[in-house]
Amino acid sequence: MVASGEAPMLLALRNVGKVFSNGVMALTDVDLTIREGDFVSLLGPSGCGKSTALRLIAGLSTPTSGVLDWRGRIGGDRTNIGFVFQEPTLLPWANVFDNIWLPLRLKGVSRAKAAPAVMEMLARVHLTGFEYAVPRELSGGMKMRVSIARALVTKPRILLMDEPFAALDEITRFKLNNDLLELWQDERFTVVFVTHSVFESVFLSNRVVVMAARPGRVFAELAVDAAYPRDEAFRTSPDYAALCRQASDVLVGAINSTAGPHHDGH
Amino acid sequence: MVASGEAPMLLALRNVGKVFSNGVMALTDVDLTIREGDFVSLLGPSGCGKSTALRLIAGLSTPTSGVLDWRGRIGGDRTNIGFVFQEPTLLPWANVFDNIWLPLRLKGVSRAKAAPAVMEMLARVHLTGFEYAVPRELSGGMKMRVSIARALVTKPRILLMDEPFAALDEITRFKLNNDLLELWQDERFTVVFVTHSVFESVFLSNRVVVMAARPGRVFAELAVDAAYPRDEAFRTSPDYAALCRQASDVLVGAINSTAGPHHDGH
Amino acid sequence: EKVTFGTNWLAEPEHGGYYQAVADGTYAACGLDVTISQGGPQVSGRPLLLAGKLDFYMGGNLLSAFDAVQQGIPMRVVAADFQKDPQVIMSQPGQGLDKWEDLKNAEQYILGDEGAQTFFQWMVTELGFDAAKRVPYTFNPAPFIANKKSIQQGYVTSEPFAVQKQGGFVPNQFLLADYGWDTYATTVEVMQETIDKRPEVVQCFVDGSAKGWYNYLYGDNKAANDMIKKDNPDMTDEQIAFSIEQLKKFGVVDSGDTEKLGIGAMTEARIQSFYDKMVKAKVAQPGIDIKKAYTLAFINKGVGLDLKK
Amino acid sequence: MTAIDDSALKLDPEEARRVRQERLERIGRWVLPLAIMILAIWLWDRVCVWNEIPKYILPRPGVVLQTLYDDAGLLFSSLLVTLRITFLSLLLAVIGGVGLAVLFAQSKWVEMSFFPFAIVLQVTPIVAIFPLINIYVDNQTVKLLLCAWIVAFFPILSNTTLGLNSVDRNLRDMFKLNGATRWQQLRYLRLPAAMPYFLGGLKIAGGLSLIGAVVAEFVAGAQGQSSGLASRIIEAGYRLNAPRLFAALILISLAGILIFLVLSLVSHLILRRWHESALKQER
Amino acid sequence: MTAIDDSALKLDPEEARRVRQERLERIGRWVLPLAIMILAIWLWDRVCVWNEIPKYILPRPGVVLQTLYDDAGLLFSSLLVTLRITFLSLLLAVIGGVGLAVLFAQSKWVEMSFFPFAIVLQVTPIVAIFPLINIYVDNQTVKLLLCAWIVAFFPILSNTTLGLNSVDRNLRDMFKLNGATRWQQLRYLRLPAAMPYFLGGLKIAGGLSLIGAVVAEFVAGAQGQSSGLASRIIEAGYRLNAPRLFAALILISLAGILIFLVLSLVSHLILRRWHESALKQER
Ligand SMILES: Nc1ncnc2c1ncn2[C@@H]1O[C@H](COP(=O)(O)OP(=O)(O)OP(=O)(O)O)[C@@H](O)[C@H]1O
Ligand SMILES: Nc1ncnc2c1ncn2[C@@H]1O[C@H](COP(=O)(O)OP(=O)(O)OP(=O)(O)O)[C@@H](O)[C@H]1O
Ligand SMILES: [Mg+2]
Ligand SMILES: [Mg+2]
Repeated sequence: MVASGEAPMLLALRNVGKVFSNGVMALTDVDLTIREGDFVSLLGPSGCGKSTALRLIAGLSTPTSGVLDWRGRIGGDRTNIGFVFQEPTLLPWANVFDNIWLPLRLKGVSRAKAAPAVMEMLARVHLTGFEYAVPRELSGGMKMRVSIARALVTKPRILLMDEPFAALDEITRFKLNNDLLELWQDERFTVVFVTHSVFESVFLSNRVVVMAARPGRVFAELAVDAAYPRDEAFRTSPDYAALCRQASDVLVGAINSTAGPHHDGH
Repeated sequence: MVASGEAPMLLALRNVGKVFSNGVMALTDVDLTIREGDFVSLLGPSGCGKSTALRLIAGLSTPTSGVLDWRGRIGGDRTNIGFVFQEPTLLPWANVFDNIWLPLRLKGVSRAKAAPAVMEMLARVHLTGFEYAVPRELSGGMKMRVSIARALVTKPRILLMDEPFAALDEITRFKLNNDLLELWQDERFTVVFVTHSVFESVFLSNRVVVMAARPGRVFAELAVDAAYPRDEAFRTSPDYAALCRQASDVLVGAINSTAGPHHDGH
Repeated sequence: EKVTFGTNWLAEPEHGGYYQAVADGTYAACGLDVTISQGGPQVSGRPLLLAGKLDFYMGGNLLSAFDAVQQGIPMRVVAADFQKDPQVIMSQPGQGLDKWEDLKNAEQYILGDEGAQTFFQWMVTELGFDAAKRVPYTFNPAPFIANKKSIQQGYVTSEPFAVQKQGGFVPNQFLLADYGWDTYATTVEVMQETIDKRPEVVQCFVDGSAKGWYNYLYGDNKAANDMIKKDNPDMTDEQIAFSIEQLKKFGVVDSGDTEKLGIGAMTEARIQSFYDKMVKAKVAQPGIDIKKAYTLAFINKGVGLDLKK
Repeated sequence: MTAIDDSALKLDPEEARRVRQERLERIGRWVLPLAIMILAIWLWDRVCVWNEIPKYILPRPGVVLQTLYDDAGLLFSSLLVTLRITFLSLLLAVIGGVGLAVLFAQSKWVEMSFFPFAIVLQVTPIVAIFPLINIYVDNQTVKLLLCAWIVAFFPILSNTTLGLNSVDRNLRDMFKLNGATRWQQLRYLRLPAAMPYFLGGLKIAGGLSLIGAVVAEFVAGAQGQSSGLASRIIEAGYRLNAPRLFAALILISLAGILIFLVLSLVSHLILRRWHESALKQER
Repeated sequence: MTAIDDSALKLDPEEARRVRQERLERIGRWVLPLAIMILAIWLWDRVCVWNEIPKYILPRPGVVLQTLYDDAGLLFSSLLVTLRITFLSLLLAVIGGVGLAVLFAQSKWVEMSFFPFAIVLQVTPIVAIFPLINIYVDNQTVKLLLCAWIVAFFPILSNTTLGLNSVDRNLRDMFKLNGATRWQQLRYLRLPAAMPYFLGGLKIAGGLSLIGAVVAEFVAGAQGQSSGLASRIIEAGYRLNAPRLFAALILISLAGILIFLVLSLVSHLILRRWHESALKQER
C-alpha cells in the first residue's frame, strides 16, 4: 500500500518492539519506512503506542527488540529534530519569548539575533503580545502553541509532532494546518505527525499510518495521492471526503481488531 | 437566541468580568444563564476564557466584577460538582483505581464499597486492566480518561468538563459522547462542556455558547432544538450538518471579530 | 628569640607571674621575646604544643605528662609553678555537705571535662564518688547555685568569688591538694626537641617565670594586671585582688619546697609518690617510666628567692 | 431572563465567610505573630515570677532588655563579628554546596564516590577535629569560617542534589533533542528547576551557619576586641551575668529570625512567578 | 523496501558509546566509590609519612584501624549508646518536624506566629542553654534527646513546610471541589506531595541527629558504662590517645554514611513509582 516517490529513505523501523519495565507491551513488530520529505501521519486509538513510536524515532527511548535504521546506520544522528510533545513541556520559570528562544539559545544564538525568528514564530501561532507571559498565565491551547513555535523556530530537518493541534479550536487549527503545509513545501523537511483527527491526517499527509492497540502495531497504511499544495478547495473536494471516509473505516477496523472485552491490561 | 425549556434556573453569570493580577482581562461582561438539566457547550478560540469561565462557575475563582447567582444566592453551594480539568490532574503517586476512588474516599466510602462503581467507570472509559498503573505509565489519552472517570464516579448533579475528549481518537470520542449523553438523559444532571469540536458541541448540547476573545465575552448563543436521544442517525442527518455549519460560521465570526493584527496581548 | 607560651584559660591572676615577666622585661633580660597565647573554656592548647606551634604550654597537673609518656610523646614537664593544685570542690553550707566525707552524697557533681578525666577519676576510685552523678561544668555556676545539694569544681581563686557575688553565700571550699590530691599544677610543658636543641631558651623561660611570680606576688604587679585586663576585658580589679589573696592564703605558688628551692620546684620523690597513688587509684596505668615525664635540670636552683620581700 | 429580582441577591454564608476571613487574615498576618511574641515574653516573665526563679538562672525579660540596652555597644560589636563569620560561611556554604551538587549531578559515579566524604564532613564533631584545624590553619578567621562552613554546607548540598535530580523527564528529553551540552542542560534546565529545593536548603543553612559561627567561636575561642557573641556568652556564664548571657542569646535569636526572613524574601522573589510554594493563590 | 542491505547495518558510534558507557557504569557504580575511598585512605597515609606527622597528632590509618580492632569492644558499645540517642532523636525530629509543619500548613497565621520559635530553637547554641536544661531536666536520656532533637528537627520542619506548600494548584482545586476537609486534604494530597521534600529533609536530619547526639554527649557528658562516643573522644583527647580518638571519629563517620544510605534507600523505595528523583530513566 505504500506510496511514496523516489526520495531516498531517511529511516526505517524494522521489527521494532517496545516492552516497558512494568511489562506493558507498547509496540510489537512495527515496520515503518520514512523517506526524506515525507509527511507521515500516525492515527490510532488512545494508548496504541503512537507517542512511544515517536519517542523511539527521536531516540528518546530505545526499542527492546528490532532496530532503527537511519540511512543504513543503527541509532543515527538525531540532531536537527523538532519535537512537539503531547504535553506542552515548557520551562515554567521562563516567559514565552525565552521558551521559544531556548533551542536557538542552545545553539549559541544570542537573544538579539534570535529575536526576529522568535517574533515571527510568535506571530505564526497568534501569540504576539504574550512574549512576557509565563506558562502558568497561559491557557492550555496557548501553551501548546508556544510548544509548537519552539519546535519550528530552529527550522529542523525532521519534525515530530504529537497531537500538536488537539487543544486548539478548529479555525485556528485549520490556519495552523495551512501554515504547516506551506512551511513543509518550502523547506521540504520530514514530518511524522500524530493526530486523532482523520480529517487532519488526510489533509496534511502523503501517507497515513493507522495503528492498532494491545499490542501496538501498524494496522494499515494509506497513501494520500492528492497533489500539493492543498488548500481549502481540497478540503471541500469529494476526493478528500472519500479519503477521509476510507481512513475512518480503517481506523474503525483497527479499533475493533482489539476492542472485544477490554480486559487485557497488563 | 436563548432556547431552553421551562426548567428552573440553576445559575446565572451576571456581567461577570475577570481580570487577572497580571492585567490580562480574561472575561468581560459575561451574561449566561444555565438551567437545571441544561447541556451547554462553550465554543471559542483558544485563550478566549472558557477555562476561566468554568473555574468561575465551579467557585475555584472569583469574578473581579459582576456576580454569580445560584438560584438567587451569590456564591452558592458548590458541592456535588464534577470537574474535568483541561489537564488530567491526577495524583502522581496513586494508581488508577485510587485516583478514581478519590472523590468517593473523600466522602467516606471505603475501598470495598467503592470498588463496583470504580470498576464500572473504568470499563466505561475502556481502561479495565489498568487499575494498578500509575499515571506516568499511561498515555495522554488514558490519563484524560481516568480524569473523566473520576469526575463521573460520584454521579454529580453538575458536571463541568474542559475539553475532556480532545486527546482521544474519534472513535473512542464518539463512544464516550454517546455514553455521556445516555448518562445525562438517565440522570438529568447539568453539564457545561468546553470543546473545540463544533461537531461535538452540536451533537451533545441543547445550547451552544460561542465566545470571542480579547476580551473574552459571549459572542452568540445557538439553540440546538433536535430532540434527544440523539444517535448515529442524528449524526448523519442534514439537520445536524446544517447546525454544524451554522455553529462553524458563528465561530468564524467570533474569531474574526478579534482576529485583526494579533498585537493586543496584555 | 621569639617564643610562645600557651596558657590554659583566659588571662587571669593565676597567670600573673608570666605576665609580670613579660611586662617588666624579665624574659627579655635573658633574650626571650615571649608571647602569651590565652586559652579558653573550650580551647585545647596541648595539641599545638605537640605540633610545635607553641614552645611552652601550661599543664594543669601531672597526669597528662604521664599520659604523654605512655603514648610515646616526647613531652616533658620542666617546672611546676604551682605547688598545689588550686582546684577546690565547693558545696553550699548547711546542706549536709559541710565535710569532705559527705561530698560524695551530693545529688550532682558539676565538673569540667578535664576534671572528670583527672582528679574525678581519683575521687571515684579512692573516695567512692559515684561516676554517674557527674554533670558537665559549662563554666556557668548557675546550676550549682540553683541546686543546693550539688557540688562543683572551681579554682580556689575564682569560682568561689563568683558564687559569693551572685549566690549571696560563701561556699564551703575543699582544696583538693589538702585532701590527698598532691600533684603539682600549672606546670610548664616542653617538647624534648626544645630541651635538646635550645636548653638555654628553656632555662631562661623557667627562670624568668619564677622571677615573674615572685615579682607578681610580692612586688609591684600593676603592669601585669593591666596586661591581664587588656587580654581579658572582663577581669575586674576586685577579682584580681581576691585571686592574689587566695593564692597567697593557700600557698598555691609559694609554699613547702619553694622556701628553699625557689618557685617552680619539683622533687622526684613527690612525683613518684603521686604516680604511685594514681596507679593505686587506677587513674594512671602502671609501668610507666615516669622519669621521662619530667626533668629537674632547670629548676630547684633557688632562682628569684632574693626577690621575695 | 430570570424571575429573581437582582436586589434579592444575597451573599451566601460561605461567600460571606470567605470575604470576612480574608479581611481578618490581612490584619492577623502581622498582628498575631506580634501578639504571640508578646504573649511568649509575658509568659517567660510570669514563669520567672511564679516559680521564683532567681535572676542568675533565668532573668526576667525586663532585666534582659535593660541589659541589652545597657550593654548595647559591647553586644552589638560582638554581634557584628559573629554575623561577619555567618555571612562569609553562608556564602562559602552556597558556593561549596551548589558546586558539589553540580559536580555530583554530572554522574552517578561522582556522586557515589564523593557523597560519603560530604557526609563525613557533616557528621564529624567540630569540637573533636578542631585541634587538627587549629594546628594546620593559622588564620583565626579561616579557622572560624572552616568550622561554620562544615556545619552549614550539607543542607544546601543535599537539597540542591535532590533538586537537580527532580527535573521533569520531558523537559530533559527536550534538551537532549536540541543537542544541549551538559553545561547548557545544567545552566538552563537543572539549576532553575532545582531553585525551590536549593532555596529550601538555603533557609536551613542560614540558621546553621549562624549557629556554626557561634560554635566555631566557642571552640576556637576568639579573644580580645574581636570576640563574637560566643565569647560574650561564655564570659557572661562564667561571671554568672545571666542577664547579659540571655541578652546575647536573644541577639542570636533575632539575628537568626532576621536571616530567615531575608532568605524567605529572596526565595519568594525568585520563585514568585512560577513555583507553587511562592505563588499567591489567584482566585 | 530499501536498497540497503540489512547486514550492512552498523551500530553508529553514538549508540555504541552509549551501550559501552552503560556497561561501564554498572561496574563503576560500585568499584569507583570503593577505589576512591581506598585512594583517600592511602593519601591520608602518605600525607602522614611525607610530612612526618607524629602519630600523636594525626595517626596513620593503619594504626587507627589497629586501634579500632583492639578497642572494638569499648568503641562499639559506645557507638551503640550514641546510635540509640541518634535514632530516638531522629524519630522525635520526624514527629516534631512533620507535626509542626502540618500545624504551620494549616494557616499562614500559625506559620508566621510560630516559625520564629522554631528558628530560635535552631539557632540557640546548646552549650549556652545547657545549664538551664540541666537545672530543669533530671533524666540524663531526656537531656541528651532534647539537645540532639534541637539540632535535628529544623531541616525536617523547613523542608516539609516547603513541600506542603508546593502542591499543584489544580490538584488542590480538585480536592476543594470534592469537599475535602482540611484533614483529608492533608492526608491524601499535601502529605504525599510533600514526601520528596520531607525525605530530603530527613536525609539532612539523619546526619544532624547523629552529630546532635554526639554534641549532646559532649555537653551533657554521660559517664561510666553508658558513655557514648563523645565521651570516648573527650577521654582519648585528654589521654593524648590520638589513635583511639580517630578510631571513634571513623566510627561516627561510618555510622553517618550508613544512616544516609539507609535513609536514601527508604526514600528511593517510597518515591520510585512516581517521583523524578527516584525514577529509573526508562529509555
Ligand atoms: N513509561 C511508561 N511505563 C509503562 N508503560 C507505559 C509508559 N508509557 C506508556 N506506557 C504504555 O504504553 C502504551 C502506549 O502508550 P503511548 O503513550 O505510546 O500511547 P498513545 O498512542 O500515544 O496514546 P494517546 O493517544 O492516548 O496519547 C500504553 O498502554 C501505556 O500504558
Ligand atoms: N493564572 C492566570 N494568570 C494570568 N492570566 C491568565 C491566567 N489564566 C489564564 N489567563 C489568561 O486568560 C485568558 C483566558 O484563558 P483561559 O485558560 O480561560 O482560555 P481558554 O478559553 O480555556 O483557552 P484554551 O482553549 O486554549 O484552553 C488567556 O489570555 C490567558 O492568558
Ligand atoms: Mg500519546
Ligand atoms: Mg482552556
